[in-house]
Amino acid sequence: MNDNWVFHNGKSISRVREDFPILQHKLNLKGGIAPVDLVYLDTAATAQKPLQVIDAVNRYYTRQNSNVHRALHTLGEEATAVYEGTREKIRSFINALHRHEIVFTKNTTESINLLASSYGSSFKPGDEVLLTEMEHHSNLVPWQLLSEKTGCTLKFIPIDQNGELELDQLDQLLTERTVFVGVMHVSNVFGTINNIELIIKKAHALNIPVLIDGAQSSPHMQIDVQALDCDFFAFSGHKLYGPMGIGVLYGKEEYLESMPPFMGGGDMIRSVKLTGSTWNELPWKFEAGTPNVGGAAGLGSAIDYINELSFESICNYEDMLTEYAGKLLSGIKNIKLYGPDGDRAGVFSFTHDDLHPHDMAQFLDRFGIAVRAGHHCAQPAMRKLKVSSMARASLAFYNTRSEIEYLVEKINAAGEYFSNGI
Amino acid sequence: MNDNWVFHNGKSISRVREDFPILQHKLNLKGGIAPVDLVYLDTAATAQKPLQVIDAVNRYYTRQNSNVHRALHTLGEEATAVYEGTREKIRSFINALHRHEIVFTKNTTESINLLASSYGSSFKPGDEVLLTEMEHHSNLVPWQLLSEKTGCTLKFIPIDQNGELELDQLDQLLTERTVFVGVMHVSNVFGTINNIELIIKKAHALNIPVLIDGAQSSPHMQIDVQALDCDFFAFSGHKLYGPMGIGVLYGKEEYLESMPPFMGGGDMIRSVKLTGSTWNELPWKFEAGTPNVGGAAGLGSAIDYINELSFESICNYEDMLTEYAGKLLSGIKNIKLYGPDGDRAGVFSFTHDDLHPHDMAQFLDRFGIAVRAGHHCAQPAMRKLKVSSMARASLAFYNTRSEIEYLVEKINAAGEYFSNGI
Amino acid sequence: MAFDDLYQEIILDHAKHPRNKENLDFISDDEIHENPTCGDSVKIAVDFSKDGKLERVRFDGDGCAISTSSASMMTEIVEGKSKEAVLNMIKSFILIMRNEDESSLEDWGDLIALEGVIKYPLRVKCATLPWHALENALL
Amino acid sequence: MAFDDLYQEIILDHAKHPRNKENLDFISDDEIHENPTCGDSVKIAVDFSKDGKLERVRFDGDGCAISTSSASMMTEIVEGKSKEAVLNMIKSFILIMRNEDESSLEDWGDLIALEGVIKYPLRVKCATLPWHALENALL
Ligand SMILES: Cc1ncc(COP(=O)(O)O)c(C=O)c1O
Ligand SMILES: Cc1ncc(COP(=O)(O)O)c(C=O)c1O
Repeated sequence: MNDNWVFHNGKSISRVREDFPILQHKLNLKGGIAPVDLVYLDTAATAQKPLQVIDAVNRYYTRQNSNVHRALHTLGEEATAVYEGTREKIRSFINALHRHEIVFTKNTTESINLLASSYGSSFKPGDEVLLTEMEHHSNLVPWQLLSEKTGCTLKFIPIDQNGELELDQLDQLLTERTVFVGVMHVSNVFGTINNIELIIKKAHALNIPVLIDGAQSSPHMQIDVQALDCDFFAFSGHKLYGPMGIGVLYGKEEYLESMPPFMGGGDMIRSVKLTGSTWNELPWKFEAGTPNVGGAAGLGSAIDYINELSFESICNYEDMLTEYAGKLLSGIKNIKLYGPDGDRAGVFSFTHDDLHPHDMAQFLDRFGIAVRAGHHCAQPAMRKLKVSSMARASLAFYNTRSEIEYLVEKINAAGEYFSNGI
Repeated sequence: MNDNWVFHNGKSISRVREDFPILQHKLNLKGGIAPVDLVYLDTAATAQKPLQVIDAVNRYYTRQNSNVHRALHTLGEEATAVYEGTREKIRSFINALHRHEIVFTKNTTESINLLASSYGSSFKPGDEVLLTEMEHHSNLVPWQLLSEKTGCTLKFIPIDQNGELELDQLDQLLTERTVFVGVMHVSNVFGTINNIELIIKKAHALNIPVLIDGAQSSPHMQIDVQALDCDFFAFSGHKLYGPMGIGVLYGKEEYLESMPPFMGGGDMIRSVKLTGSTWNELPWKFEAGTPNVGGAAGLGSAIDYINELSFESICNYEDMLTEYAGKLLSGIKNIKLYGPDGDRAGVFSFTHDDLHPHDMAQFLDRFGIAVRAGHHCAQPAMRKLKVSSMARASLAFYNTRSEIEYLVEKINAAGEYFSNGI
Repeated sequence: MAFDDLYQEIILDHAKHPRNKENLDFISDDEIHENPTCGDSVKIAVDFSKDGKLERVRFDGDGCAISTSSASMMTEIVEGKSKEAVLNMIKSFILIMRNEDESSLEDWGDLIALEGVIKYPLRVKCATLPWHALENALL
Repeated sequence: MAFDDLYQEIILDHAKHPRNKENLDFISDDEIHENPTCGDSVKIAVDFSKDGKLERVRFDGDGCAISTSSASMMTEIVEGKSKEAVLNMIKSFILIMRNEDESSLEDWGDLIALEGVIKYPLRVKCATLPWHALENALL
C-alpha cells in the first residue's frame, strides 16, 4: 500500500514529512547497528516539531528576545507582541470568547494543579469532586493533594474492560454535594473519545463546573470551548507540535475572575506592599514570573502550521490511519488490543501473550520504531484492567500506512524472537 | 576608549559579541527611523543567548526530541540523557553535593513558590519568616500567600537609602520564632551584593534554614552552595544566557527529602491508586508533568559556554565595566544614581530630575539602547526610597565600554530634549 | 519620525505644566489608581456643580510625560460635562487608545496629540491610567 | 550486536523459566516493590536457616525479561549466604548496573549476562528492581 495522501493546502504526505527534520535523519542505534529510519509512534507522549516551529523559536532568540510587559524598548515590545499574539492565536484556535481567558502555564499538569489549588481552595469536607477511573495522573494526583488539604472527597466514573466510561452511573455520581467535575477528553491509554458533551450537560444542569483535560484531544480534533461549553480546558504545547515548557489553561472569565492566584511573584501583581498585595487583571493574575516567550513563539507557529494544513484535512487523514492501524493491529496473533471497538483516537495500547511490553518496546526500537511501554501515567486504569504495563503506539498526521505495516511486521517478529529465541 | 578585552580562552570581546546573534542584527525602530545597532543594557531582566545555546535547542528539536524517563526507545534515552546531563552540569556549576538536590522548575519564581508552598506548609501562626525590604516580588509575594494560609508572620531586614541591608538589626530580627530566612544575593534594583555569608551564619546558629534568591548573582559570580552553606538556592535559566521556561531550585537533601510534593501529576509519583499515592524519589518528586527538555538542552549549553569563557574571566571583565559605568553615570548632571558606593554588581538604577524614567527609556530606545523603567518588581524598596519608578541599565560580559559611553551621551541628550524641547 | 509623534510639543507642554494638578493628600492611598506594569499612580478628585455637571476635576500623582499630559488634558476636556457624557468619553478614549475603535481624536482638542501613543502598545496604559482613575472616581 | 547483548540466551531462559518464582499472595500489597517509571512490581519472601543464612528466597511479580531473569538469577546466587554478605552483594550489584563501579560481574555466575544492561540506562531499573526489593525484605 503506498502513501499518497494530499492535505487541503496541496501538500502531499511526503512533503509534510519533510517539514519534520527529525523524520529526515537516520537514527543511530547502539552497538554498531546501521542507522535506521525513525518510525515515530509516540506522539501521545510528545509530538515532533515541524521546521516552522523550530525556526520560530530560533528567530525569537536571534532577533526578538527580551522580557515582556514591563520593557518599553523595541525588543520588549516585540517580545510582548509575540507572547500576547500567541495568546490571541490560542483564543481563536479553541474559540474562546476572550483573550484573557487564556492562561499560559508550563504544561497540562501545571494547568490542572493551578486549577485544583486555586479554584479548589474553597472546597470543604463533604464536597465531592467527580473524576473518572481513566484519568492521567495529572488529572488525579492534584485532586488527591487537594483532598488531603481541604477534606473534599474524590469520586470516580468507573470504566469498563474496553476502557470506556460507564456513563449510566453518571446520574447517581452527580449529587448535590458535587462541586467539580474533571474528565479527560481523549484517553492516552485507550484512545477512547469520551462523551464530554453529555457530562458537561448533566453537570451544568446542577450548576457544577467542568474541566476538560484536552492534552490528547487538542492536537487531533478541532476544539470549540464555547460550543462544548466547558468551564475549563487544559492542554500542553509540546503535544500540539509546539515546544516544551508551555501549556494552557482556558477558563471562563467568571470563574477565573473569582479565583485566587496560584503562584506569587512578578507580573501577577497590581501593587505590592510589605503587608500585602493586590492582583493584576486576567490573565496575568495567574502568570507569575518571567514567562516562556520563546515557547510561546513556537506554539504560535505550531498553531499556524495546523491551520495551514487545516484541521479538517488532518482529521480526515488521521481517521484513515487510525482505522487502518486498528484493523491491522487487531489481526495480530497473541496480541490483546485495548480500547473501544468503534470510534476512537489513534492511540493503541496492547499486550502480547509471550513477552512483556518493555521487551516489545526494546525489540521495536532495534528497528527504529518508537513506541512507549509502561503504565502511561494511568495506574488506576491499568489496575482496573489487571494489567501492569502495556505497549502503546500513537499516531499523528506525519505517520504513514507503510509505517503501520512496518510496526505490525516487527510486532510479529518480536513474538517469534521471544518465544523461539531459546 | 576602545574595547580590546580578551577572555581567558583567547576570545576577544568582539569575537564574544559575534556569538550573540541578536547583537549582530540592526534593530528596526518605528516610524521609518533607520535601523540602529542594539545596545542591550537589560540583562538583569533577561540575558541574550549565544549561538551555542540557540543551536543546542535547535539540535534538540531536530534530532533528539522525545519525552523523558519512561521511554525505552533510542530517542527517549537521548532526551533523558540531555535532561539529566544538564542536571549534572548544574550540580557541578553551583557545586552541589548531589545531583538529586537540583530540581528543575520554570523560573526563579516557581522555585520560590515551590519552596514556600511545600516547606512552608508546616508553618504555624506565630512562626516568623525573615525577608528583606529589597526583595523582588518573587521572593515576597509567595511568602505573603503562605502567611495568609498558615498565619505565619513576615518580618523584614530594613534597607537604607543606599539600597543596603541594615544588618546591625539582624540579631534582633532573628528570634526563637524565626523558622525561615529568605534573602536575595544581588539586588536587581541597586546592584547591592548582600552579605549572605553573615546572614547564613547567624541563621544557622539558630538552626534556621536560609534560601538565597540567586536570580541576579548566578549569571555574574561563581556560586558554591556548599561553601556558602545555604539550604536553598533559586535561579532562572533565562538570566543565565539560557532559554526561557527553565529554572532551578537547589535544596539540601535533608530538607528536600522531608518536604511534601508541590504539584501532582506524571513523573513525580511512585504509585498511584484512586485512594492515594506515594511519591517518587528526589528530585523527581518535585517535577510533575512533562519537563522542558529543550530548555534543559539550552541551559546545559549556556553553562558550557560560561565555563568555556571561565567565570574568573567574565567577572574580571564585568567588574571593570561596572566600575567604568559607575564612574560615568555618577558624573551625569541631574541624575540620581541609586545603590551602594563601593563594591556592587553591574545593575544601575537612576532617576533624572527633569524627566520620568519611562520617558528616559523611550528616548534611549530611539537610539537602540535598551534599558528598563519602572518599579523593577521591588515596590516595597521603591516606596522606602520614595521613588515610584527608576530607569535601570544592567550589564553583561557582552557589553562594552563604548556602549556605556553611548548610554551616557544619550542620557545627556534626553535631559536636553525634555527640558528644552518646549 | 515616530518618536516626535509620541512626544509632540503639546504633550511636553502639558507634562511640564500640568493643568489641574494639585496635592490630593486628603484622598487615602487605598483609592490610588496604579499601573501594575510600572508603578505609576494617580489620584483623582471630582467636584460636581449643582446641576450635576463635573465642575472641576483635579489630579495628583507621579507619572511620565504621557500619563501626566493625558491627565492634564483630560481634566480640561471633561469640565462642565455630565457624568454620563464623561463615562462615555472614557470608554471611547480607552478603545481608541487600544486601537479597538478606529475613530480619531480629531474633535478632542489637545488630546489629538495622544494619537501617536497608539503605535506604542506598551505606553497605552500610561495614556489611559488617569482615565481609568476618573472612571473609578465616578462610579 | 547490542540488542542481542541485552537479551542473551541465558536471560531469555531465566525469563521464560524463572527459578524460585511462586505465588506470594500472602504478602500484602503494601510490601510490594514498584518501579515508578513503568509499573512493574515484585514481592520477595526470605527464609532463613537456623544458622542465620538465607535458606531460600522466592519472588513473585510481573516484570519484563530483564527484571524477571535478574530476580531469578538473584534468588539462586544468594542462597546459603549470610545476610551481611547479601546486603553487600546488593550494593555492589546496583553500583555495577548504574555504571558507578567498574567491576565486572565475572564471578557472579549467570548474572554476568546482565552486563549488557549497563549500556541501556533506562533498563537498569528493570535489572535492579528485585535487588532493591530483596534489600527491603532484609532490612
Ligand atoms: C532578584 C530576582 N529574583 C527573582 C526574579 C524572578 O525571576 P523569574 O522572573 O525568572 O522567575 C528576578 C528577575 O526578575 C530577580 O531579579
Ligand atoms: C490525557 C493527558 N493528560 C495530561 C497529560 C500531562 O501532560 P503534560 O505532561 O504535558 O503536563 C498527558 C500527557 O502525558 C495526557 O496524555
